Amino acid sequence: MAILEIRDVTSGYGEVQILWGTSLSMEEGRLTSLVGANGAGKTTLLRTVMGSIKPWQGSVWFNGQDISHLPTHAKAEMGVVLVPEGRQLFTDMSVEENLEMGASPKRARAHVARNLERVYEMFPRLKERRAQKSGTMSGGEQQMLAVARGIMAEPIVLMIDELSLGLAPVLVLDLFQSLKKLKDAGLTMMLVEQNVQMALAISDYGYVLAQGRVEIDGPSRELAENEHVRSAYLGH
Amino acid sequence: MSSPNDTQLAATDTKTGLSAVLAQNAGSFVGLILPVAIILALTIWPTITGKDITRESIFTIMLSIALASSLNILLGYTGYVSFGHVVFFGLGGYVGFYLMAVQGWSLWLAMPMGGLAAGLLAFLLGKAILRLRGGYFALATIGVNEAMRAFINNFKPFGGPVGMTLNFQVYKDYGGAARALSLAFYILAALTLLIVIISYLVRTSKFGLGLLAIREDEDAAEVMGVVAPSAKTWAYVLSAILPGIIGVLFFFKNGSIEPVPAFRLNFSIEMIVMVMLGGQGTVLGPIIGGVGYQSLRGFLLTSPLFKNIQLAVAGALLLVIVLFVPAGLVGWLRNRFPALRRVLQ
Amino acid sequence: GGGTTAEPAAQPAANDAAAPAADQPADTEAAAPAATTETMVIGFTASQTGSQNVASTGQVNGLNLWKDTVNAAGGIELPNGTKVMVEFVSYDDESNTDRVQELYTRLATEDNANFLISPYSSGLTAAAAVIAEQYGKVMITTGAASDDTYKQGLTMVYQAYTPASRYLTGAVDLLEHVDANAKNIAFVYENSKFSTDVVEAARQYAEGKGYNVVLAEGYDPETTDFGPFINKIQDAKPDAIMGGGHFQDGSTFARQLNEKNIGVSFFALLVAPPEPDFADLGEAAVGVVGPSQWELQAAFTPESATAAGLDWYGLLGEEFVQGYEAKYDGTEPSYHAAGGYAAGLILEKAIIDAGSTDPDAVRQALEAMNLLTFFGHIQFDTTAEAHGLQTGHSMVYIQWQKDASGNLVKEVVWPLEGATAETLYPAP
Amino acid sequence: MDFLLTSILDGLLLGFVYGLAAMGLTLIWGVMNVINLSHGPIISLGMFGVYLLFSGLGINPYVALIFVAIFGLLLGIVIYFVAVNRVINAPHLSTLLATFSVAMIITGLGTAVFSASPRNVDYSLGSFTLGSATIPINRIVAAALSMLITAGLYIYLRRTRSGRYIRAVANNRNAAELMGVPSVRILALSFGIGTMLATVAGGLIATLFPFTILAGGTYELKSFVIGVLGGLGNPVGALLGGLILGVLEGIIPTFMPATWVPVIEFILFVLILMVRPQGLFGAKKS
Amino acid sequence: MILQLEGVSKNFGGLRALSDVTFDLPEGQILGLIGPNGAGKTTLFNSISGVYTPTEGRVIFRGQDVTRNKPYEMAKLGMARTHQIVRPLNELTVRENVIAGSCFGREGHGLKAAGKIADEVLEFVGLAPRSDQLAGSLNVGQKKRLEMARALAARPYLLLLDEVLAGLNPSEIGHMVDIVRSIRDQGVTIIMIEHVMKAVMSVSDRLLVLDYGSQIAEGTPHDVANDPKVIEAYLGDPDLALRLMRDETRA
Ligand SMILES: Nc1ncnc2c1ncn2[C@@H]1O[C@H](COP(=O)(O)OP(=O)(O)OP(=O)(O)O)[C@@H](O)[C@H]1O
Ligand SMILES: Nc1ncnc2c1ncn2[C@@H]1O[C@H](COP(=O)(O)OP(=O)(O)OP(=O)(O)O)[C@@H](O)[C@H]1O
Ligand SMILES: [Mg+2]
Ligand SMILES: [Mg+2]
Repeated sequence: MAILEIRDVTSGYGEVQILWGTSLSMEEGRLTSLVGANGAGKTTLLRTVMGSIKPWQGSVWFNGQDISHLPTHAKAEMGVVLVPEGRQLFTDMSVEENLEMGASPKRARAHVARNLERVYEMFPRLKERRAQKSGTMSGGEQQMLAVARGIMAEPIVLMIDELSLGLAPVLVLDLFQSLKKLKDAGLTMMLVEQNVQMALAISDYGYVLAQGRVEIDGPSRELAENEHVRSAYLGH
Repeated sequence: MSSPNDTQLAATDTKTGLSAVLAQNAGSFVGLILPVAIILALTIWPTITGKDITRESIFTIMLSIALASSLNILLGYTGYVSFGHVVFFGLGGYVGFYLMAVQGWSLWLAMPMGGLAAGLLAFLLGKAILRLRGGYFALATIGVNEAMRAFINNFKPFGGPVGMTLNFQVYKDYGGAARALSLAFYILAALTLLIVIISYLVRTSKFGLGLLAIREDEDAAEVMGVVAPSAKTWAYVLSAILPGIIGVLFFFKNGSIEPVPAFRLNFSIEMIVMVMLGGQGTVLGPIIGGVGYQSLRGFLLTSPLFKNIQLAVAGALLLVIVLFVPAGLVGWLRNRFPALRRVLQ
Repeated sequence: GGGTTAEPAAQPAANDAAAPAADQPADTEAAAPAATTETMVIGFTASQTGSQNVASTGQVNGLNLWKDTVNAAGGIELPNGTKVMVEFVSYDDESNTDRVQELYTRLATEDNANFLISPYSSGLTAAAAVIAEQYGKVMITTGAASDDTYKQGLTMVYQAYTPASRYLTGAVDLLEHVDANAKNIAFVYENSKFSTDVVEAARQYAEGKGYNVVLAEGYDPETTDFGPFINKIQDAKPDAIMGGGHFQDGSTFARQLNEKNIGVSFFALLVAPPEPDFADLGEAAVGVVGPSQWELQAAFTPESATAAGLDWYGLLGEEFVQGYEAKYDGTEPSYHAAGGYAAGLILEKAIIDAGSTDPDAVRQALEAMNLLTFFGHIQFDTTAEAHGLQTGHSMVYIQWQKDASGNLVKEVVWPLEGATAETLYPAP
Repeated sequence: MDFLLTSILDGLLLGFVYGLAAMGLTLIWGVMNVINLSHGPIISLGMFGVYLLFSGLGINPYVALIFVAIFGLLLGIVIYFVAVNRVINAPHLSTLLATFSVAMIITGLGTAVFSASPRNVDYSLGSFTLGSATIPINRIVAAALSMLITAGLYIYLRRTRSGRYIRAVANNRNAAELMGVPSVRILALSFGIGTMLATVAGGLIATLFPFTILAGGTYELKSFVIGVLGGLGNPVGALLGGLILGVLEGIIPTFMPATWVPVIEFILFVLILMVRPQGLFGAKKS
Repeated sequence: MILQLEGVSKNFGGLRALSDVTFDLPEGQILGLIGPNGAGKTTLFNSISGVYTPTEGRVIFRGQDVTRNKPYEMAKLGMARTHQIVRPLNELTVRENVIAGSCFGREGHGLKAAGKIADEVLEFVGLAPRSDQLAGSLNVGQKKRLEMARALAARPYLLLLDEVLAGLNPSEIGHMVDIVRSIRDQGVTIIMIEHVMKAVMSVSDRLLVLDYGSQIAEGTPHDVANDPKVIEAYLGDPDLALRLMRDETRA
């Protein structure tokens, strides 16, 4: 069953249209990846889903409910959580306070301690620096914090924009494995990832976005072998 | 202040155009046409109507334009909010007034000295408090203004709390009170024109680009090679000199000077309001803001319908403007009429 | 341009848009007399907003009462039978100088004011005076007490009040009178043009009489906490405290002095004590001395005028108080209110003496004026050095005391000729 | 020596009230990055609130404070929605203009209704004597209440969820929304609390000193200074800043004419800023 | 040698973010700077470019001791850098951003000349179509390119690139790598922080590896990539991991 569905969405900034009738759906318990060139509109799509920018047309459905016009915070409260591009940390607050902020939705409040443990295990560096002001962390550390903060929200659907951005290779591997575990625990996820090869390697289903439209979609394995995808996004 | 990401979503085109100016009309001064035209129109208007009251009303407006335009160099271009900008008006006024009233200097010599004093103060302050960022700088300028007022209050040569009064006979040297008042008006008009041109030149110069860079992100600007400490200091000095000169002119015309009116904090805030109202960081903004704000206040003060609650009505009108035209009138016009961008600098 | 006095009443009505028509009782219009009637316009700014609002309001109330009285009588009657009705145009100067000159220019040129009244404070008056001079408009000042203003070569400005230099000198005389052994005075006063002028003069006067000034401290106009000053006073152990500034700071000072209970025998304050509201202080008011421009108790009458060899003009003090209380819901007039009325009265008399509203004629009348009114003696300095300075009028000094039944009453204690009670000394 | 002690004591007691007066301003500034120019007029409204309840209805001033606090909270929320919400994300400083307009409205209407004549809440709890110093009990109560409110606010901001939300929204509104925080409500609440603090401070001041509708302006100015000394957005800092200011005002006059107080005070203030650009107790902002 | 570091250390409170970093950089080379997250790479850039003053040690740029220089002094001396967390001048246009880079950089051009340079550079990094857009309205990838353009417009001797490839997809990375190479070919020395291994390996003449603030390896890409310390601390075993993951997803 599709837990999150985007139907014919158009949107943009001011007068500039970026999305031209984009549709995609995410199956429950699966990992979907969204790839596409720089400026294709991936981030814009996620922002539209969250309501940071309003869809001009079309609708967003969650669990069979039209959530197109709910405010952002209400969506987060329902379990639709985004780890945004550019991290968007609370730079003046400590690492741990950031994580606590992640646990703002009511559904997450009961399990703060358990979840803290979980993310600290995933990213030991964060535990080491729990009292550091997040704005002074290194780029990669900030990325870890952003992902960890998303997990703290106990999402039903977790969308991560640029998962591996700025992370050291060894950490990317660890992270992919952690996400795998989350998926096994039943979390539905959407990854926006520049490392197309890896993204398609760990995901179940993939969408390729080009100029605000879905260009190709299909099971990840098929996409990985698709000639067009290989030449345009994998660099061979 | 706000993180760069916040502005990303709300970014609207309010302050572009420098490169447009550079590309399309380097060397020509299209953006200067409107500001200069407005100042000239205001200057000759009293002659056309032949009424002294027109001259006096425009004096108030012109004073505001000049002060707001000066402040804009710091506030609009450099992004530093000076709450205490009136300190330059007051100090310049005091120094000049002292020279005229006590030392018998002429207005012509006293004015540059007032400007010099203000510029010097700004230079010293620049070394000291321009290191502060955001709100802390704004607060420090309040501190400077209050310290200066309190100091003058205790400074006997300047008359302490009593201030100083200009002997009425002084006006005789300028052809009597009537001539002196109209002379003051034309001097002010010339000064206003000067500051508007300076403002334009700064806006379209390399120096100005450095200031804008500082406004947007001072650390990044320094990494790019903008020598922020000195650029800020000179912007501060530039924005202080004219208020210093005008202070002398204003109190010369006023006939007396006292600490409270010379260093009235609310006046500083009104300057900021005028800059914001017109559109900060533009040449035209402070002009429109000054004309708009002061005509509104002037109208309400003397309107039989509103004069008893003029302050509240002015506040309400201002609020409406702020809410619906937050980027200032020039920003709004630029967005509304993109074709006019080159003219609306 | 000068006053266009010969024009018919219709002329000022044309600029009625800017006049507070609502202030004018409707029946005065109806009572238009048969003889020639002119209307003259008097312009002024008042501090409807800003710090000077209270005193300024009293003054404007006094002026309005005068206007109503004149108009109810059909106008000022000139010797030639012409009646001159009075109309006011006023604006809010917000208690600051920015627009004073603009507004006075408007009054002088657009509103065609024949005469001007000053704003309330000395600073604003100095700025307005420049305009009055430029347009050759006579300006009567009330409130603007600083001597300095009149020493700047002005020719059109006439002061109704006793100038600042003579506000507190009488208090020094009073102190000498009640206690020959008192030697030490502390001056604690508001750091403003007016109060500083007053205290400077009083201080010189006191030192001339051999007093020691053990403390001289200014405080900021907005001061609400007098703790530091009271501590210093306590430390300096003076026999008398003199000073103050305006109503708010003065009454606060008195209250806190009482709370701190440091015991001084003589306490004289500017401006605040004569205000009827000062009684709200209760116990803290008892014993406080204050100079007043006008008190009902210090009655001036046609008889006292004759005795002093002066002309008498206008109504009696009681009549003023009655009129005022009737018009303003029983509010007791302060001396600012009386000052406002007096300003009108001075102008009225000068116009009658001049026989017209011609500014030059009125000026001449003012130069020659030597008059007793309910407000007191009015005479102006006519020398070039201090032209327009009030020389006739002088202060009376009041003290708050308790009557037999324990109620607070204001008694005049100085000068002795006008005194209604003995000075309470030492103050409790 | 006695003289000095008395002065310090006076200054300290006054400092508590200064601190409280500043707290609302620095909260709104530090947390929302809004320079609230209507702070002074709102303090005045607090004064008049207590005055009207006390003189008009005979309610004990300290009880009246409760009503004034509720009024302040609601007023703040109303001001937020009417004047601030629309421009909170608009360019730099638009909120300053908006609050300036609100200040004009309040002052204009206030002067029209109440005039600028001084009022006074005639309610004294008496005083007691300590050595040579006489201390009015009103001041002690005011100081105690100020401390209590500071502590409460500190705990609220640091230890409660909605306090954390306030700081988070201030720091990155967009991110807070993404975390499920209703940012508009939180901002309105912050503004309400800041305004509430201002009215309560006004109400307390009214039990100590006479005031006019313009009296808030003085406290607004002091609040600016205190905000810097204490670091913007930090309630404990504001209280300490207030105490420093109060003590300075108590002590300086013992050494020199009191008119020099502001000169020394503001020069010191600028010096402190030069040494510690983020204020005495402010954490460094990134 | 264009740049020499002698025992550079930087502490943040109790945290030693850099400890005793020493190396020489010959002119005309590309030095790759790699290491785990939080290893101190960006801190090293900050210490070189004058944003931070090193706690200990000396920085020598073109024979001149610049340890205590301010950032703008470094810019004038011919050093330019990009920021890992982008810092565009939001309310200026893209073109104005780049003009500023040129005006205040080493050559200190006037506005007119700077405009010309800006146009060239924008073309070069592929932002020309967005010249007149406000920098704040670019997306992160575009902002990265803007950072690059701004630094290039300064015509520096030494260019510090902090993760300019992050957020680009493989084919875009290929394009950017070409750009970096051609900059080097114009004689500009480059230090490049990067986590995209394939790219950094192929483009760097030498690699320097930091871990917990210390140099743990230095040498040719080939040597470094096969250094067990580096593999353990930084690279992991990519092939193994990939295979593992793929098998599990299919199961
Ligand atoms: N705040 C904004 N205002 C205006 N235009 C914007 C804004 N943010 C992004 N854009 C534009 O929208 C287009 C799509 O950007 P988006 O960020 O959605 O792409 P993306 O697929 O996420 O790219 P990337 O891989 O670089 O993250 C770009 O052309 C960009 O310039
Ligand atoms: N201003 C600061 N205050 C405190 N700690 C800091 C500060 N700046 C950096 N750090 C810490 O110093 C360490 C080195 O940071 P740096 O940014 O140099 O790492 P990096 O190697 O660039 O990492 P990444 O690859 O993640 O960008 C990090 O652990 C970081 O948290
Ligand atoms: Mg993106
Ligand atoms: Mg880094």
